[in-house]
Amino acid sequence: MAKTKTNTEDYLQMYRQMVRIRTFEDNANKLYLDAKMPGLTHMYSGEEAVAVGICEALKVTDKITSTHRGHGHCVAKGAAFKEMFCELLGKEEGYCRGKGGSMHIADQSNGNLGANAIVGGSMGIATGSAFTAKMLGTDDVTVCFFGDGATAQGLLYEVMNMAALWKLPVIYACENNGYSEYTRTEEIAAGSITARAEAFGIEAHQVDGQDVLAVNTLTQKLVARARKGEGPFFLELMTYRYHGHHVGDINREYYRTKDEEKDWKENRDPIIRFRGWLVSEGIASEDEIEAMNAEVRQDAEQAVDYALNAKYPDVSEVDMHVYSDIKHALA
Amino acid sequence: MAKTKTNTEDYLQMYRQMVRIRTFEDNANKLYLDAKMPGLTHMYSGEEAVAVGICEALKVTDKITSTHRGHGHCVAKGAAFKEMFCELLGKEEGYCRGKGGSMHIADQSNGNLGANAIVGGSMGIATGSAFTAKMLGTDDVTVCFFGDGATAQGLLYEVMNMAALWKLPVIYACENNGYSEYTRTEEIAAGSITARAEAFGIEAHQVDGQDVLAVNTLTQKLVARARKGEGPFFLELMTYRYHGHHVGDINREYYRTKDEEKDWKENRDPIIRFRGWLVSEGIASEDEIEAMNAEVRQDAEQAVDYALNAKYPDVSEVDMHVYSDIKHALA
Amino acid sequence: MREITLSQAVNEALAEEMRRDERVFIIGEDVAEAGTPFKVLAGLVEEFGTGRVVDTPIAEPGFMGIAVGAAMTGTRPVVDLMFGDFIYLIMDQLCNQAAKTHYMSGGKLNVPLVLRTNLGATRRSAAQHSQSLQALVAHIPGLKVAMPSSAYEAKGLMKTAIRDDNPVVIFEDKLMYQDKAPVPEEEYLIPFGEANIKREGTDITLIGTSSMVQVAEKAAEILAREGIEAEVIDPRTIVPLDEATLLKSVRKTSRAIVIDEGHQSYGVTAEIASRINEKAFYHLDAPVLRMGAMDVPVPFSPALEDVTVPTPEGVAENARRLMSGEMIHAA
Amino acid sequence: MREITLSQAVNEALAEEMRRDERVFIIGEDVAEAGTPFKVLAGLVEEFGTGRVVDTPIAEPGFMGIAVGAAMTGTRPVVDLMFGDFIYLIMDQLCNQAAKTHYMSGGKLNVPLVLRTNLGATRRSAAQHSQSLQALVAHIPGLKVAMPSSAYEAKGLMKTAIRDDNPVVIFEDKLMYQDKAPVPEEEYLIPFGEANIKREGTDITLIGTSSMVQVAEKAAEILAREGIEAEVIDPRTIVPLDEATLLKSVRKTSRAIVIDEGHQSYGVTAEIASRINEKAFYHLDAPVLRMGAMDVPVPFSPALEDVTVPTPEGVAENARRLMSGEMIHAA
Ligand SMILES: Cc1ncc(C[n+]2csc(CCOP(=O)(O)OP(=O)(O)O)c2C)c(N)n1
Ligand SMILES: Cc1ncc(C[n+]2csc(CCOP(=O)(O)OP(=O)(O)O)c2C)c(N)n1
Ligand SMILES: [Mg+2]
Ligand SMILES: [Mg+2]
Repeated sequence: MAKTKTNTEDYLQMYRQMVRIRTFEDNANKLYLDAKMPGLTHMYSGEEAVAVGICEALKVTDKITSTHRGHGHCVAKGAAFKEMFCELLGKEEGYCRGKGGSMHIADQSNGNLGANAIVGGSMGIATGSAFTAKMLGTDDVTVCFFGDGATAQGLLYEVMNMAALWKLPVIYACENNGYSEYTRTEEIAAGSITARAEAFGIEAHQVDGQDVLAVNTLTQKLVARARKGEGPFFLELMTYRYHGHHVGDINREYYRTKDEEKDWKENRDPIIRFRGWLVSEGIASEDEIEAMNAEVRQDAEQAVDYALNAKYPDVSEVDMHVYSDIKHALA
Repeated sequence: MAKTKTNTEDYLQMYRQMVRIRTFEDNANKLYLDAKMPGLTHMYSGEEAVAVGICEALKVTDKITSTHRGHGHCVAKGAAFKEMFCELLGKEEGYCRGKGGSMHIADQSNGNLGANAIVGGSMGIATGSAFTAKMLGTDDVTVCFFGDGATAQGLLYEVMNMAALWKLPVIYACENNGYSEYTRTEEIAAGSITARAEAFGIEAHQVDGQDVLAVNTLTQKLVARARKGEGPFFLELMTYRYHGHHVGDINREYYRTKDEEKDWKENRDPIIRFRGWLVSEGIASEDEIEAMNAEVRQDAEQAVDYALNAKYPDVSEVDMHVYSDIKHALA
Repeated sequence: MREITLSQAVNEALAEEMRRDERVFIIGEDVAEAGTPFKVLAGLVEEFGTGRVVDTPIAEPGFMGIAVGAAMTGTRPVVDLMFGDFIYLIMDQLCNQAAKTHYMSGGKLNVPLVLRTNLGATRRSAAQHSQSLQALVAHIPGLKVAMPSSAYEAKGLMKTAIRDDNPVVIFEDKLMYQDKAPVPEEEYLIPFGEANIKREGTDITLIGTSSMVQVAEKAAEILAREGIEAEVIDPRTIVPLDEATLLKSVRKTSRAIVIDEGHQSYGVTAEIASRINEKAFYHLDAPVLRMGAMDVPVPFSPALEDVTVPTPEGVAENARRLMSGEMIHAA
Repeated sequence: MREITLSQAVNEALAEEMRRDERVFIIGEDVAEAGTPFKVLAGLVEEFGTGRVVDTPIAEPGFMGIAVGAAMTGTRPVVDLMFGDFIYLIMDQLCNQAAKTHYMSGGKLNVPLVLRTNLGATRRSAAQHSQSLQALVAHIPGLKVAMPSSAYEAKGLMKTAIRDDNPVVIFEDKLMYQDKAPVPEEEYLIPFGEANIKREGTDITLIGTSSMVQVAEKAAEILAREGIEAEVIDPRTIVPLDEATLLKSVRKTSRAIVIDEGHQSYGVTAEIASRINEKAFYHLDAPVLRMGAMDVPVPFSPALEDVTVPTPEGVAENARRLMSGEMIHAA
């Protein structure tokens, strides 16, 4: 694994954030299985190194846009468990007062412009956020997360063209987890994903999305260059989702084998790999790591408890926030 | 100019078709200037070698989709002047009974699925036509004409992806005339147009769109391969439009110089070049060519006269053809 | 009579029509092996193969465009749009292309295409996966719009749609896929433009579409217990609309409520109410009431979502008011 | 008072707001040097530069998405959509993203964006360049919709729109760009949701939107000569809709005709008529009549196109019928 100049605290922060994502998802999945969560949700487990490697290269004022599989991005960009679980359960204290839910969770305090239930739906938004940075002269960079499946949406090519023409500080981060829903990437993506970006004059890189340091090191470089006006950039991050497409997708053998899942989980898990590296490099001891894990676990359990007992928004909120200047749209 | 094995008759047919397009456009422009034509229209003059070079490589049952600048494609695919001028003037005997007009002219008898007033709007249609050929096992090939400006539409990348995955017999023919409306191509197209197709695994060629033989020779090869299931293909045809974006675009100097226009017209005109070649190769004499020109001119004038005097559709037609099975939609 | 689910009914309709007519094929995301997330198409790929049950990349505008072109050239696509909310993505291909081609070509080109999609909230799927967007397409001349209210209608209307030579949009209620209803073994078709009187009554007419037919029927049951005899009518297609049956009923009952799950403002209920007001005005004892979904984006939180859609109790309450002569809203 | 054209009025509104607020910018096709095909923006790029008058490639979904993201992050885009017919292309970004972001985020994110586009037929521009699609966006909660009827409204509503923190869609009548009207030199804004009584009258209320206000006024003149005093009302915004003013008028006149240039079925007239029917039912002496554009794609042929839109004579004729007590359509 590539060694970098980041210091111990940064390494531990990356580890903690990956564990926080995994733990968040385990709890969310349990809430679903226990029929305590409304609707469905998409688990990020297995892909933690992507969100963390990238978001740890960003400032709070940098922006991200996220996807239907958005919990990982949200945590990685700095969100708190309590407001997240409240949102997943439709409670008033959620980031979006329960109005958005898992597929629309946003955390503007940390620059997360929101998950999106339209595949590819946030590609324009991310590019527009970069447009703002350029127009207002801030040096913020925006990262646009999307999946391999989303590369089929024409919107991507429209906005990459403009981002390239206008040199916008945006990084397109394609999380290639091998599948879109129940279909293998090869069946829905002709040619080469990175070549598509390059054809628009955009520098593109393919990177091991299970290696948090590799992701982080590369992203740091690109972010620095984007801040200087050398963007846009494109990243294809090779990764894997451990769960089904959504929590209800249990029988997966008709589209992928148990062996394949096992191989990724056992041999390429981003947390296990990074943990091993931290220990072998003497950055943390097994005990310290276990303590961190336990702390995160407890944090999550408390947040879940809190959220389960938190109150729903008052029904009078139903016609609030339709328009920013009209308190109740239907009054 | 590349020499080919096509015989004399084919050469003369190509020449005649180019002259027919130019003559059609000169008459259409005059109708506009004389305020005899409803609405606006977009002239194809200057780009004749593209439509003719390609369409002469097609069978009647092969399909094309066309654009807002569609008269050239329509003539090249075999349409008659009379029905075309009637359509441009909104007359009952027009190809579309006057309901479509210049921007929607279609001639299904010759496989022209229609002009389209939505830039890029026919990319899906062309690809779908190729889908039909594959599904029904005909060996028809479809050519999708569109401009350089249309390459900014995401739809192109969506359908190229599917065409590549499914090996559809479609040829994407990008008529790069250097401008979209009042904007130079460099300002709206990042990277390389052919590389964009190649990134989807599609074989792409750039070709001199003012050289009818070069266009025809290459297209013949690609059409033959597409019939055998080796498609799709992509062509970028470098060409130029002599008139403004539409007939009303008279003062063009704020976006392109008169010198530039002069250079293309005098030094790269596809008709002049091909005529010179025909004469120098002894395929036709100057007299024969003049006779051909005169014949076409007469044909056009007669068609214009006819169309000017032809009748408008009866007003009762207004709610016909909304649905194929309901004679009058509002009855 | 045997009972089958709405999901099975759609599946049967498709299978029967695909057996009858080789030109019929299905195209959409995860329609083949996965049989769509709602599993409606399960088994079809086994019978008809991947050549006729075609999995696409996540490119709605693209595959919709391909379907339009395929339909224009001799096949009969059934487009599967996973969620009704994605209709926004294909509006150009649906409304500028498919809907207008027959008219613009003066009746020469046909687009025999079925777009199957869905509607319905209260699934905790939030604002981008819960919309009921039938009003948008009903507004566009050239499209027909069917809204099946049970397995029986789902099968009969689908078969009719597939045989129709015009573009037809069918909205299935995604909450009804597992609902069973009696469906004959023998083949049957349900003609477009023929409303179904679900329940006869003399006091008030309840007109419901799709999901709202059940709501109207339940309201009628509540009202019957109170001695109010409601007539419940299901228009089955909103384009064409069976005005005659609606007017006949309202002339008898003198009162009407129109119920639809789309947003109320500028929605389906406005059109139906307006037609009744215009054409049965002198028979009305009270204003025609409209009940649509609340004019707010669909909220995720169950506490809020449930109040956004019409309920049997709400319909019954409004019916009582109309019956009691209470002059609602009238000054 | 000085008179300026609608085109100049829009231009002034934009220039004033861009001077007032640095965050305001214009984005669209050929908006800079070309100043749009209708020349409405002429001169703005000279004053504000290409950084704030931004020419885009032909990628409507893309630049609309960019505008949404830009608006979410601190700028105030005015999106220029060349023809209202292209709204189909941006529906996802407009209706799934812009319209819902404020609500889905629980009020935390704003999208202060103006979409300027146009409507109107009889320009011989055929089916894809002549539509009046206001009904589609008026149906979507979260959007405001303004329909200026003269230069005065065009300026005042545009300025209000730019200062609004919500997404606003403005439809200009493309046939009115050269029409002059008195417009004060001093700054003024027109608040949303306030209808304008263009002409007072006692016998019948004519409610017209945009282009149809003039039609209503002309009808009122015809009627006045016959002793019928029509009140003409321009709602100015259809979302929010100034119900109070409309109802007050109808309670006085007891009769109303609603006129809009969108297709009649499932269109704007249905909503306005329904609200009047619901809320002023007991004051009505006759059914509220609706006059929209004919439910057919807009035909190219002048012989057909002119009969598809409401005319002053048609409105006057319907008014006479209502006045004479003729029981239109009533059995
Ligand atoms: C426009 C649109 N089309 C289809 C869907 C349904 N859908 C949700 S997620 C998904 C697969 C996305 O695949 P990918 O982009 O690879 O992301 P992943 O789920 O693998 O993270 C699909 C088809 C959607 N939400 N939006
Ligand atoms: C979707 C859409 N956007 C914009 C327009 C307006 N428009 C018509 S032609 C044109 C330029 C097209 O350029 P290009 O594709 O290069 O074709 P050319 O006119 O050069 O032949 C534009 C912007 C349109 N008709 N459709
Ligand atoms: Mg994926
Ligand atoms: Mg061009």
